[in-house]
Amino acid sequence: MTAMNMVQALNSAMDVMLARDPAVIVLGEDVGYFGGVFRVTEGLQRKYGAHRVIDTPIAEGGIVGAAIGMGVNGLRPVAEIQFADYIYPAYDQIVSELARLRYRSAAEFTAPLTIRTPCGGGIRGGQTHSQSPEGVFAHVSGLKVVMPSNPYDAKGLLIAAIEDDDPVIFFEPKRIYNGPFDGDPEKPAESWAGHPMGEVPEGYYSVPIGQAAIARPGEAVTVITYGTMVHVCIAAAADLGLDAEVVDVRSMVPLDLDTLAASVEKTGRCLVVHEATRFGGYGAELIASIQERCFWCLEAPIRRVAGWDTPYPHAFEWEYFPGRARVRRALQALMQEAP
Amino acid sequence: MTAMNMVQALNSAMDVMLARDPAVIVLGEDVGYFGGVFRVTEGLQRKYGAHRVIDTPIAEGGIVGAAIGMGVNGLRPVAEIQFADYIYPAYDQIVSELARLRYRSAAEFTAPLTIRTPCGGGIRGGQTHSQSPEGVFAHVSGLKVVMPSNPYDAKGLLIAAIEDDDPVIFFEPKRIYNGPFDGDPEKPAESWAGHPMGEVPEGYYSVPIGQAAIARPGEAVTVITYGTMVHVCIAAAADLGLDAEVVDVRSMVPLDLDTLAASVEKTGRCLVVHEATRFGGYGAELIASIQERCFWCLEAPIRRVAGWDTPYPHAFEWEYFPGRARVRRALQALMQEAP
Amino acid sequence: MKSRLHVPSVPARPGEEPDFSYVRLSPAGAVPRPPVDVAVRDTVHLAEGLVRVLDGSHQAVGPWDPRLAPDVLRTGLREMLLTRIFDDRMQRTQRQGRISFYVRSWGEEAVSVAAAHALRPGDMLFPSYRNQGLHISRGIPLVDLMCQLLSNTRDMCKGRQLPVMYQSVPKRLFTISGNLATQYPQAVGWAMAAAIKGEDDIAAAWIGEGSTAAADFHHALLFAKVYRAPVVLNVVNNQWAISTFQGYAGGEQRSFAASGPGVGIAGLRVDGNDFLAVHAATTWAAERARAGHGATLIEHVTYRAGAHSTSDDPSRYRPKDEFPAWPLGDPVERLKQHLIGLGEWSDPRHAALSEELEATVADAWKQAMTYGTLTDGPRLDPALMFEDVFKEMPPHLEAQRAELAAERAAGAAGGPT
Amino acid sequence: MKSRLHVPSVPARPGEEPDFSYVRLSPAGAVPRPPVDVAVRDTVHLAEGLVRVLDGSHQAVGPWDPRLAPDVLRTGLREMLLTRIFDDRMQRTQRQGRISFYVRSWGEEAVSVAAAHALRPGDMLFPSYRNQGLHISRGIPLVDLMCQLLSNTRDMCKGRQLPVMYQSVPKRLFTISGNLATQYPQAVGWAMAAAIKGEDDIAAAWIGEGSTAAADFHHALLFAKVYRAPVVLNVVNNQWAISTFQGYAGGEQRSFAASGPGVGIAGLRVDGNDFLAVHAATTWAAERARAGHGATLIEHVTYRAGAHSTSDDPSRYRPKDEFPAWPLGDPVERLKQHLIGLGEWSDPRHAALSEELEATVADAWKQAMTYGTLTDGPRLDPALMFEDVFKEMPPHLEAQRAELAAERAAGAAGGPT
Ligand SMILES: Cc1ncc(C[n+]2csc(CCOP(=O)(O)OP(=O)(O)O)c2C)c(N)n1
Ligand SMILES: Cc1ncc(C[n+]2csc(CCOP(=O)(O)OP(=O)(O)O)c2C)c(N)n1
Ligand SMILES: [Mg+2]
Ligand SMILES: [Mg+2]
Repeated sequence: MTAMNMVQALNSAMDVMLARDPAVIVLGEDVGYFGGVFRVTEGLQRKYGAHRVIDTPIAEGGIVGAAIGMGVNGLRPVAEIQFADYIYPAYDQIVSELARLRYRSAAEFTAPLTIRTPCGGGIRGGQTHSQSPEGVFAHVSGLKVVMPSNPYDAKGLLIAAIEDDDPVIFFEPKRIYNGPFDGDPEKPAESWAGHPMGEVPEGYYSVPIGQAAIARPGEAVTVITYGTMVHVCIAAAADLGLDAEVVDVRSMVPLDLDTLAASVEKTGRCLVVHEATRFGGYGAELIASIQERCFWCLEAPIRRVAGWDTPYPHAFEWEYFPGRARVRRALQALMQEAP
Repeated sequence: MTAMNMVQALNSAMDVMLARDPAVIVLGEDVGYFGGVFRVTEGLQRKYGAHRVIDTPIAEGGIVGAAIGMGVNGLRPVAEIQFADYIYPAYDQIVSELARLRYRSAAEFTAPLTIRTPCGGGIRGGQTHSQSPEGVFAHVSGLKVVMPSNPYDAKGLLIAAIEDDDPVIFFEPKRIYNGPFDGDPEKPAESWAGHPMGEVPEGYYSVPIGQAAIARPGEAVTVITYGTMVHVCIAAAADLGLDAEVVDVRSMVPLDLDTLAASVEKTGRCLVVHEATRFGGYGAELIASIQERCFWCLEAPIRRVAGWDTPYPHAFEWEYFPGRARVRRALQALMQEAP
Repeated sequence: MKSRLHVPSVPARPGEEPDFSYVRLSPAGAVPRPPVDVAVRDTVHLAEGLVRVLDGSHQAVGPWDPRLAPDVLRTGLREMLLTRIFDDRMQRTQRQGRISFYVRSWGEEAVSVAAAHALRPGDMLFPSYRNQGLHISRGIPLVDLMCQLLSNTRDMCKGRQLPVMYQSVPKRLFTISGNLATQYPQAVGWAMAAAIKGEDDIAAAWIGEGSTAAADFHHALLFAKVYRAPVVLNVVNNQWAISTFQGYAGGEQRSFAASGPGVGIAGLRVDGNDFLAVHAATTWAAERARAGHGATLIEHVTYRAGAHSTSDDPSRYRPKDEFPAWPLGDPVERLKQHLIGLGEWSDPRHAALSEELEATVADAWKQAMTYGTLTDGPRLDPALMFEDVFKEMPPHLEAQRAELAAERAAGAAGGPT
Repeated sequence: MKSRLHVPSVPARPGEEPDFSYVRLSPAGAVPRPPVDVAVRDTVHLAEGLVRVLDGSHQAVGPWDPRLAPDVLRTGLREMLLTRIFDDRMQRTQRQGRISFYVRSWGEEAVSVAAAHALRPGDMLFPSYRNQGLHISRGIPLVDLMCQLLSNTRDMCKGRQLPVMYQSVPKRLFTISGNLATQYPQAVGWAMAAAIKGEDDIAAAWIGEGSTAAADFHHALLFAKVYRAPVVLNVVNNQWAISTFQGYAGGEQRSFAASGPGVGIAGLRVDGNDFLAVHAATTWAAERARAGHGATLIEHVTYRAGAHSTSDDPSRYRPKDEFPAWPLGDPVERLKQHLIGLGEWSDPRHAALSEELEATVADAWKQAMTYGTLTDGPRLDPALMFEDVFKEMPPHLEAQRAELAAERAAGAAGGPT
């Protein structure tokens, strides 16, 4: 076990898999010689060569299109999209091809791709470096969608994604690359060292896709969230001294509804929290599924805290970001709610 | 008033607007000389010239990209995407540019585009001619999203969309282009003639975007739906002799939550129905919003009937399609539901 | 206010005389054949010229003559003819309502069949929906193709795809997509993988000239250029994309092959109705790719003799009977006459062959029908609908499968589900 | 198992000697200047050559010499220098933490400033983030640019955009996008609209060579070709895209301008550090467009002298101090020497100008700061965040705006919201 931040953990996952499986390759913009704009692929090209860690043209659609072909020809490509905000040029290849290849071909052709992409705000990145587009992938049948909230899960889930024979969209909440973030931008940056989930085995292990995690057990209310917001929600509950159960979705598709429902059935109250814009977001599915399943246990409507329904506004980042105070207010309101 | 089917009504809307406003132009694949693969633009090029009704290359991203530039330069383009299944190559231009142009430029640059596209299944079109991707647009801040369920609304909403200074994604449920469809593929095709909403004024009128319609008033249960499914739901309720209120969403963004909530507050029960795949679909937002607003009035969980979470399977169309029997079963279950 | 927007001209519309004067031709044998390691910029004129082997009297001339043995030519003729007969039969079948949709390759048979012969069995093919000749040449049984068209119990796609979207893993024919051009960068990626693994197989892909407008065309050419991928990229310029003339895809006073040198890969413009020219060009491009000199963009100049698909009626947008006026003729007829000129074929043998192939197709059809049609059983189990979305079925799909099963069990009594 | 995947070579990495031998040069004056209605295919050699006017001794030679009046040259020099000084100052400001992000155009000033002078005020410009010279030449007040960088109360984008994403409706400078290349087809569409309306204004767009890989580049060229759109399409080949060498964008043994003729529009490859050459090429392309002969793709060969942005450290991927070895020199220095050679300028005048411009920039900065910074007030009202998503605010956004207001009212007491 070593202390790793999320960047190191992700790097280690690719390192382990490049070493274990000659079919694994890495490709993307600036990922090779330079090691990626967030340094996630640092050192990999030096170690595995320019034919396995490949710098690409700035063509996200081309990257995914070519990677699908590589996958069909027996490789296991790990493609990086430099920012999730730039994944849309690849949307057609992902939705029309990658997601449906196995299905349309009756499982005769498949492409086991992992598409890694940093997402989320809180880094002063403005509207084109802050988006959380998981919702527009989670709706597409045939894609697995994952977002870790800590280094241990990041490495374990990335290894699982690379080994998975289905395509996985792997979102990396970049705000917590270097340390957990409790929602207070004024506080000095924390590091992963010392955090229990910052202890990461150096070798191979995996965290199964399709399982949620209880990030903080509790009895009073269920908070369902993922990525950066896991930490913000834990902090908000602590602020209130509230015995909240914070559930880290981790795997958006397939969704571990059993774990979520069990928690809500226990607490009777539920708050859904994500950075992505609220309207039509992934949180809506969480709410829809849970109210369908747990309706008779609910003591109050399920509430949402999410990004406002606007593009990500550079100058108003901390009024936009669903921070600790907003989660606190929502939790307080939810706890008081009664007919 | 004339009897028009939906194709004629849409054609008439463009005809009216091309005549009224020299800034209006129409562009898309096969829309010009040929009049569109569904004949929706028939005759318009002959009438308004090849510089206003423009055949384009097969590049959906290019069509939208160029249309945005035209919009910035004072035109009001109406772009056709031949099938909604082929809109994804334009997703980046729509999401990253069209939806955010007004916002990022502090309203100094805008592009009043209407993007028309036939959607939905039931025509033996297989996975690439049957999709309902409204959910991945409704989640994007800055887009209006509309789907009519009859010729009258189709023309009125299309005129409103063309006049709207915001971008509108205009989905056309092609299964009901020529007549309403009650979900029974074995029945002889019906025509719009005789249907009250098949009576369409020949001249200018508009149906405001942002308002739902009560397609069938009732007291027992609220069915919220749109497009083709409006007719299927009405038929299913009739089958059961159930006094359902069928609400036609019409405008997915902005959503007329007041009308929806008023109905659910009245009936206490709610079924959400759409053709699109269920997981993470637009129906999830409907459910999330309504349970947030109407929780204390609900006598049962809100249920969904939707497309299965698979790509659209050619050979199993009628097992896939959320038909009348499926809606009936869901309504029956919902009416019986009690703690 | 007068528009100065240029809109590409269309040579002839319904009621007008066919006019193919826009097609830039060069005589058979006129274009030189450089070595396969020629510099890209020295292919600019090849991309503008027209590689042709068969001359006006159906003789093979010039440096591109592939000098194929008569047996090979006869096999090619047989497969082109079989493709055509198969196409005709399936078209009629659709008209009779037995299948929901069909796309013919009438007039474009050489593009597929000659290429299939010029490539190796290990080479991976990424066809469009108008390349049935590839499937036929690679020996996919007609019954298998028909079962796909019928979405029946032996449908290779398990009912998931529209008719014509064939595939074969053993014969290395990639699953066809209903989305245009998407397979193009995939072919390049496949070829890159072959290079990464140090394998000798190359990839080849086909799209229509209309589809070259798609972003994926650009991505494919670029990636092929940057990584010198071993791939043959074919553009089938059959002049039309549904109702849209090739000028709207950028073909006005320009060849599609020119995009090759424009991006930095070799370009060849080829008489697509000349079996020998297509064979020779493909062979050249495949050798170039296999030797590590990178990709070639081949434009096959041909003509879509029929409708776009069974949903289309071309008399709405182009003159009837353009095909007889098409300056590059009919690929089947031209190869037949060439063989006759060589003394290797005859009209009676041709007639006998046609008859034999008609019978073959008819027999196959009878057999295919026994495995079911969309309307008459036996049918595939609808529960198959939920499989292969993922390798293992996640809980929400299991639940949906159960729901459908319950619905169907109950529905036995009631109306349609 | 040995990889045969070709990967483009990079001439020099950190610790190695700069090596620009890959840059294909031609002497000033060597490339002919055809009439603006030249056929596209006759621009193939222009797309491969290098249009240059200033020779080794800074004299203007050859057919492309635009013969500009000394006043115009002095204005150009002034604006290039102002751009550079502005850039330097903003870069330092970012280092001091006053602005969050900055992008310099160091070494590429001629590409923007010369083009701005060759176009008319009514022409619509679609810049990338590295074209501040366009804004400066079009006379956007420095204070306005700085207020945008500061996201302060006078930010033209109302705080919605990252620094550098300027815009101006009156000066016809399109809002810059953080998404690469998206503005390229928009510029073409803008130009198509001008043609549809019968107006004489043309459009011009800029992107980096790295961004030519994007689908939108292809769409733009294609639409420009098909409709003969009056647009000038500029590719700024500054050799690098963040850490990625231009070979990875397809620049290996190939010019980016070649994509023009490849698709069917004119192509020009130009010395981007030669003010006169950029001016002449832009003038030629603008005349061609305005006369209805369609678009031109101009590749400006230049060098990104600085880091990609303030988030980047180029010493990780290329040799330090490559710029002095760059064969096309420094655009400011070259124009300065040219003017001195003409007897129209001098070192002392240049020094005085520098000083004046430094003062101008410093004054503007002081003024801009009075309108607030991201950290110090005054600030824009956060409620602005909810405006302009739509023209009229729909109910769900009104509700969210109210929620934020309540939160902020309550939060006055508590911690961060
Ligand atoms: C992305 C996409 N856009 C539009 C279509 C609809 N469509 C199907 S075939 C076709 C024409 C294709 O023409 P071309 O590429 O020339 O091929 P051809 O049919 O002539 O063989 C169109 C527009 C599609 N299938 N995919
Ligand atoms: C679609 C998209 N992909 C990736 C990025 C991230 N990115 C920003 S600038 C840049 C490099 C652009 O290089 P180039 O086009 O050569 O322009 P230059 O910076 O050299 O002026 C990249 C990859 C982006 N902004 N948009
Ligand atoms: Mg075609
Ligand atoms: Mg660059």
